[in-house]
Amino acid sequence: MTVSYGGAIREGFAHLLENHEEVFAIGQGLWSPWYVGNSMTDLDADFGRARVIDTPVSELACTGAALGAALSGYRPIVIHPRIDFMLLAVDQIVTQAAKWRFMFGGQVSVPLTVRGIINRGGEQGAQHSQALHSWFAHVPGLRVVMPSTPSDARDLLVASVLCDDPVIYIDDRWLYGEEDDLGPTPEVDLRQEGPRVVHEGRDLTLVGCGYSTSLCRQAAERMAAAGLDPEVIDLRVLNPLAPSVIVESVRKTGRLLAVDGDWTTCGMAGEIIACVTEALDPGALRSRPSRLTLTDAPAPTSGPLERIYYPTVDDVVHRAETLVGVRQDS
Amino acid sequence: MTVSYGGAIREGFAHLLENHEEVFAIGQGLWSPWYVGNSMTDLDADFGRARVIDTPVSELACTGAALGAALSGYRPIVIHPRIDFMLLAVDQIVTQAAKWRFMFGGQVSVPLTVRGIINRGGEQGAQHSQALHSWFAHVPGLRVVMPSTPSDARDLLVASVLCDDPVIYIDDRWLYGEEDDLGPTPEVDLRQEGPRVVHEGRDLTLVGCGYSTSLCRQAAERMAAAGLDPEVIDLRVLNPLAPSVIVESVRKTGRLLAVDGDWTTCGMAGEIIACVTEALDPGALRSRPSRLTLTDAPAPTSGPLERIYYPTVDDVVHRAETLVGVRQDS
Amino acid sequence: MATRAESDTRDSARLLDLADPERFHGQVRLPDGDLSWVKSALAHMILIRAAEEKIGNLVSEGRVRCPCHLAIGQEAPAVAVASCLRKGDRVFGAHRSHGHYLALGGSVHGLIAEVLGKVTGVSRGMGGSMHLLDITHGLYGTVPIVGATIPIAVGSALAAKMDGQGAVAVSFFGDGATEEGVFHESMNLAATFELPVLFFCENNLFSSHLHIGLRQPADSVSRFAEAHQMTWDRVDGNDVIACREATNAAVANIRSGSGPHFIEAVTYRWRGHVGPSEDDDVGVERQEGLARWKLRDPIRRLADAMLDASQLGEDHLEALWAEARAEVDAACEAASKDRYPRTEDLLNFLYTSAP
Amino acid sequence: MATRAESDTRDSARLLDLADPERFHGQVRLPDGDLSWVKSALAHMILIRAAEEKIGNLVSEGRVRCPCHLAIGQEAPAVAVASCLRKGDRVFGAHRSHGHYLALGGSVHGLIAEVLGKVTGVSRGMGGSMHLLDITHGLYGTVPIVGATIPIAVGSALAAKMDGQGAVAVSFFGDGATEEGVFHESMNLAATFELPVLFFCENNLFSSHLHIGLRQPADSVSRFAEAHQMTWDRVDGNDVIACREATNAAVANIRSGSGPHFIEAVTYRWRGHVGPSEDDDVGVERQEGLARWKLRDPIRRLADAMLDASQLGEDHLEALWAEARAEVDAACEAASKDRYPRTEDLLNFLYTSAP
Ligand SMILES: Cc1ncc(C[n+]2csc(CCOP(=O)(O)OP(=O)(O)O)c2C)c(N)n1
Ligand SMILES: Cc1ncc(C[n+]2csc(CCOP(=O)(O)OP(=O)(O)O)c2C)c(N)n1
Ligand SMILES: [Mg+2]
Ligand SMILES: [Mg+2]
Repeated sequence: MTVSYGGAIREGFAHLLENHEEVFAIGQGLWSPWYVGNSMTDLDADFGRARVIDTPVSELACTGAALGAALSGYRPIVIHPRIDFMLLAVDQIVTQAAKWRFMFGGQVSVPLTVRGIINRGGEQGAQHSQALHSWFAHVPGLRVVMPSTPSDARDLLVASVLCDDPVIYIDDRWLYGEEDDLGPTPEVDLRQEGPRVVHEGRDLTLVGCGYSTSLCRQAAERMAAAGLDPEVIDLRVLNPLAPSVIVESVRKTGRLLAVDGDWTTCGMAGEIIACVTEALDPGALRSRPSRLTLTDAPAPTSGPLERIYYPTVDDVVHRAETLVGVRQDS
Repeated sequence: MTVSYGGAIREGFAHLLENHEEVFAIGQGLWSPWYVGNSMTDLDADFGRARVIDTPVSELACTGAALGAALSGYRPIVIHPRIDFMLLAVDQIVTQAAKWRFMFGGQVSVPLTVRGIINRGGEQGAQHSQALHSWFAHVPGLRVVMPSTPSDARDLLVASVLCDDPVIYIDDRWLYGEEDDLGPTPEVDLRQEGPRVVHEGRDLTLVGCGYSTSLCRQAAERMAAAGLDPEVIDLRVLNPLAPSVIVESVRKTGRLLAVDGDWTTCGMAGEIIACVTEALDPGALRSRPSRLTLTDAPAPTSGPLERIYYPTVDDVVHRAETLVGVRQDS
Repeated sequence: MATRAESDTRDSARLLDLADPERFHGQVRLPDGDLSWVKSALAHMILIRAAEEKIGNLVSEGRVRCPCHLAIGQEAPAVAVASCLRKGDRVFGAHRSHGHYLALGGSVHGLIAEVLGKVTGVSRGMGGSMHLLDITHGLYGTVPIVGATIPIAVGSALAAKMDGQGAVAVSFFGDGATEEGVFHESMNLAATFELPVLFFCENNLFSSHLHIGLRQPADSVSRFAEAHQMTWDRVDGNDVIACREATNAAVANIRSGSGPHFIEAVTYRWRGHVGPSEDDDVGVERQEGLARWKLRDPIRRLADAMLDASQLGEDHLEALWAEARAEVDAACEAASKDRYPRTEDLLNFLYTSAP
Repeated sequence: MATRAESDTRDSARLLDLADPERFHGQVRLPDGDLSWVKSALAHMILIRAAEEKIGNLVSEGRVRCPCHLAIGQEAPAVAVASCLRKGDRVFGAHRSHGHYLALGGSVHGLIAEVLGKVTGVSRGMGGSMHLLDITHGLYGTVPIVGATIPIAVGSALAAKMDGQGAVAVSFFGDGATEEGVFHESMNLAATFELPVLFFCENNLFSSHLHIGLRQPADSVSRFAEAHQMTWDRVDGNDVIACREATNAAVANIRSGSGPHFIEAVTYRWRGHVGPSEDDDVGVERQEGLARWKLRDPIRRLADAMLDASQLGEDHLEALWAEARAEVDAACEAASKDRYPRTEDLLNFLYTSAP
């Protein structure tokens, strides 16, 4: 059946609520017809408002409450309709959820999923656009998941919720229109999942996560038409990061372009470059590694600025061609 | 006059409060004899409790209040005795202070300094040990400063407070015992400050920030005794990052070891590697770049675990020697 | 206080009939004496209404793309509060602040240019509807992170206290914002440090799609003022005269050093949480209530009172609307022709000088 | 309620004579009927006192290095609350929670081993004094980020409500924690969702070095219960009988589905904010108050009442102390010999399986 990315998330929720009575969802907007796009439509009607809970505007306490329920036999998913709002809950995510298992010597586990939605563009501006997956990937104890396809959107959501560790699941509203043919919902072990080659090639390695993987795929198609053959890797799981797929790819292609929709300094793209250059002898690289990231500024609102603010497929193609030497200007 | 790092911070505060009537300090512990070590002793007595303000346990509102005062003609310094507590104020720091100037088209500036203290060790454990300077370095709009010497501790504090942009000033309690001879307090322009070579050498480049710079210096001395000649660079200003000093150093030495007291993934050490490998042709490197970071776990409490948790001078020397090829095991 | 709604029993937890959409449909009570302010308030509310209706249309037409939270139906508090302030005072708003900006004297052109993303906008085109700043008129900033400007207003009040010039800070926020912890932290700071700040809550009973009954155990947020030991008033937020009288008294006290004060103005928004639609898809309270709440229209209730008292003629009233619409149309026309920020400037506003 | 302190006037904002260090020095009032619980409470308080004094000494001697926040002087609430709970209930504490752990039935050995960093500690040596967890005895977790366990307790109450087995969650926190926004967010959630949680505030008048008078506009935090529409009690926190009676009634109501409840127990800590010293360097209130407050000793006041009522002999009391000290010494002895966690295990507790 053809399902959109948003619809696939909803399928994941439905599967979980249907088959796992210890699962519930809590967060702002869950009883709204429009708050989280089409990704949770009518779940409250189908599974009851006792298990699909809309909340006051209290990000920190709602996240802490989900953690408390996770420590008490449940598998809650707490939903933050924007990463920007989720920042109010950083203490409960980073200083609590990520650390409870460790600091109590493994006596408890924390089957908590925190879903943060990247919701940007549309001239929303500086406070309604942040991604910040790099922040969460930085924190030991958290697993960080970013699906770039409808099937991952569904299956990694299910895997996140069934995992006994705290998981940050980040989806991107810009992907909600993507479509896939989906079969029945599998239950995979998140701990076995990691970066994956989604397009094989040999001229250079493009690495992305979430929406930036979609840019890389499109760029690869465009470049294929021009006779270039890039490999595309989708990170999928940003933390704990298993870089070997990427390292092996770059060993083969000799070139690396990391693309990310988060800022540059201490961001995911730089991390990929560091992992690869630490692991390969300098001679294995045919050119300098490169990263293409979000403009290092808050998001502007004005249309013309917004259009140049976000990396595009064109930008990826342009940078990739420069790297391969097809294009002279940098 | 010989002054300790903690004493130097106090000198910076005294200079600011003495010479700039628009400066005030606000935060938890400012009327306590021990809360922030010797770094603010008796400032309340010397400058009055109207300008040295102790507060309720409300990190978010206190930080927001400091921002409000910064928008209203003052130069506040808000003090968080631990970075762990400062995380409760992330919204005001990252989504407010860093963005107000930008999103109002430059019509206001934000002369706010947020001082966060890294306070770790002593078996304090997971929630009283975080550094996370990599997080703040990730955010455009913030300037991030980490002094590693008493003179920088004083002078960069003054520069931070006199800067019209929001600055995150991070000092480390492990440095409070370091001593320097200090002259009169200069007022430098923070925008002119950046990474600096603090020890010249040619065999490899060691890069650190804050306490990890101190590790690098000590390692350099130890290695010099063994006939090796490393160059040490102190980052000082982590954001906006001006990597050219580092790039030039590695161009010369051909080897890079980035040392950091923060976690690995999307951390400062990886950022340094990314900056350098992006900027130099692969052939310029004589070996793979390397990073030595905090153990990727929360801080343990138990003594024996704590002793292996933090990178030490030994670790730096060991890794550096491996890199240079003096030592065979990795 | 004579102007207080009859329902105010000093029960800080319950709105009682102020929450009843069948009540308070009639004329507001005009003050004794000079009515010149009342006339300008009417004109101002009409201008705000006209400007927001226009913006709603621009959104429908796809000409404005940034999210716009319209305060149509809530014009009274903004106009009332602005009339009690003086130079040096500083006002902070949130996501629904077009009215706050215009009431303080901001130009319609600056607003429309801003929502269109033009460089002539009040935030130079960098903020859109949700981020407005106009220091000249005392608007120190509005942002859409719920509750975020509350501590900032408190800090501005701290600065005002240090200045010692009697300036007052005003924090506008909604009922939803009282669910954010930072609201309470800020109230406690203001009360403990006795800061010159007016907390002004526009309780429109909704936060996004959720009625307050689903978010809090009681419908009046004045109970939080009591908890934080602050004096407070609760007013009919669709009665601009009542709002002004309460605010005037509060601001005078605050200025004289008596510490913070809290006002809860009960009101209702006519349009959706965001955008021009009516959001009648979000729960029974709203479906049933909206039509009744429109009968509590702050503009019509004031206009009726003035017509009745022969302080205004029907033709004059129509002229006010026509003038407002003409001003708005002209502003829109002009703003449409303004230029966008230059793309080279994208990084120019980040730091005080390029890094 | 007969057991309520005489000072309780139902003024939710003022502690009145409960804050007066000259008051409540006398014996507590024993309940009628069977006193077996009272006897065990006395023994338990003595054990907690002895254990904490020992830990204080270990810190002084440099044998314990992790930060220890001693609750000496505050033994009553922990013992009282624990006595009202049953299997399935879940208790959350904060940085000053040795007493909570011991009162619930945790072993002295588990505590001392933990503060020594031994693998036999209640948190396997990974937490130290500030991070204790003992699910078997109902201690679901204590952590030192002020306020952090309050929403976690609320979530555990949500789970308990979903379970439908009548379990109750208890959140212990201090007066300082009520200044964190998350406290208010949590109170609102619990009240709105009618969750089975007991908010238990040990108001010892201090947060670190600061007296509540410098941090809040009023000294009683029960006013926040009123604001969040919660039933509440205020008790003499150094009267274990009063604490137990209030908690018993509260827990029964909560269990029966009547929603959350708030108890404020007024008490005082004898030692410094952290460590064994007395912190008499932090402001006049403390310098002057400490000696007087020690006269409100919860142990002596109970012991005196029992001696007076011939429910206890002096020799028996001394035996209780001697037994407690012996138990503590033995635990310390044993823990000293236990091994530390293996360094290879540093990463083993991070994820459910190595990544
Ligand atoms: C921290 C945060 N959480 C959630 C949101 C989403 N949000 C935007 S406006 C709003 C409703 C706020 O309600 P209220 O404060 O009553 O203001 P009103 O919209 O009624 O004017 C919400 C939940 C946000 N912008 N910021
Ligand atoms: C978020 C946070 N801010 C500040 C601190 C520092 N701190 C530790 S305990 C404490 C005092 C808390 O006072 P209270 O809640 O009354 O507990 P008490 O110490 O009196 O038992 C403070 C401020 C902290 N641990 N966490
Ligand atoms: Mg509202
Ligand atoms: Mg206390």
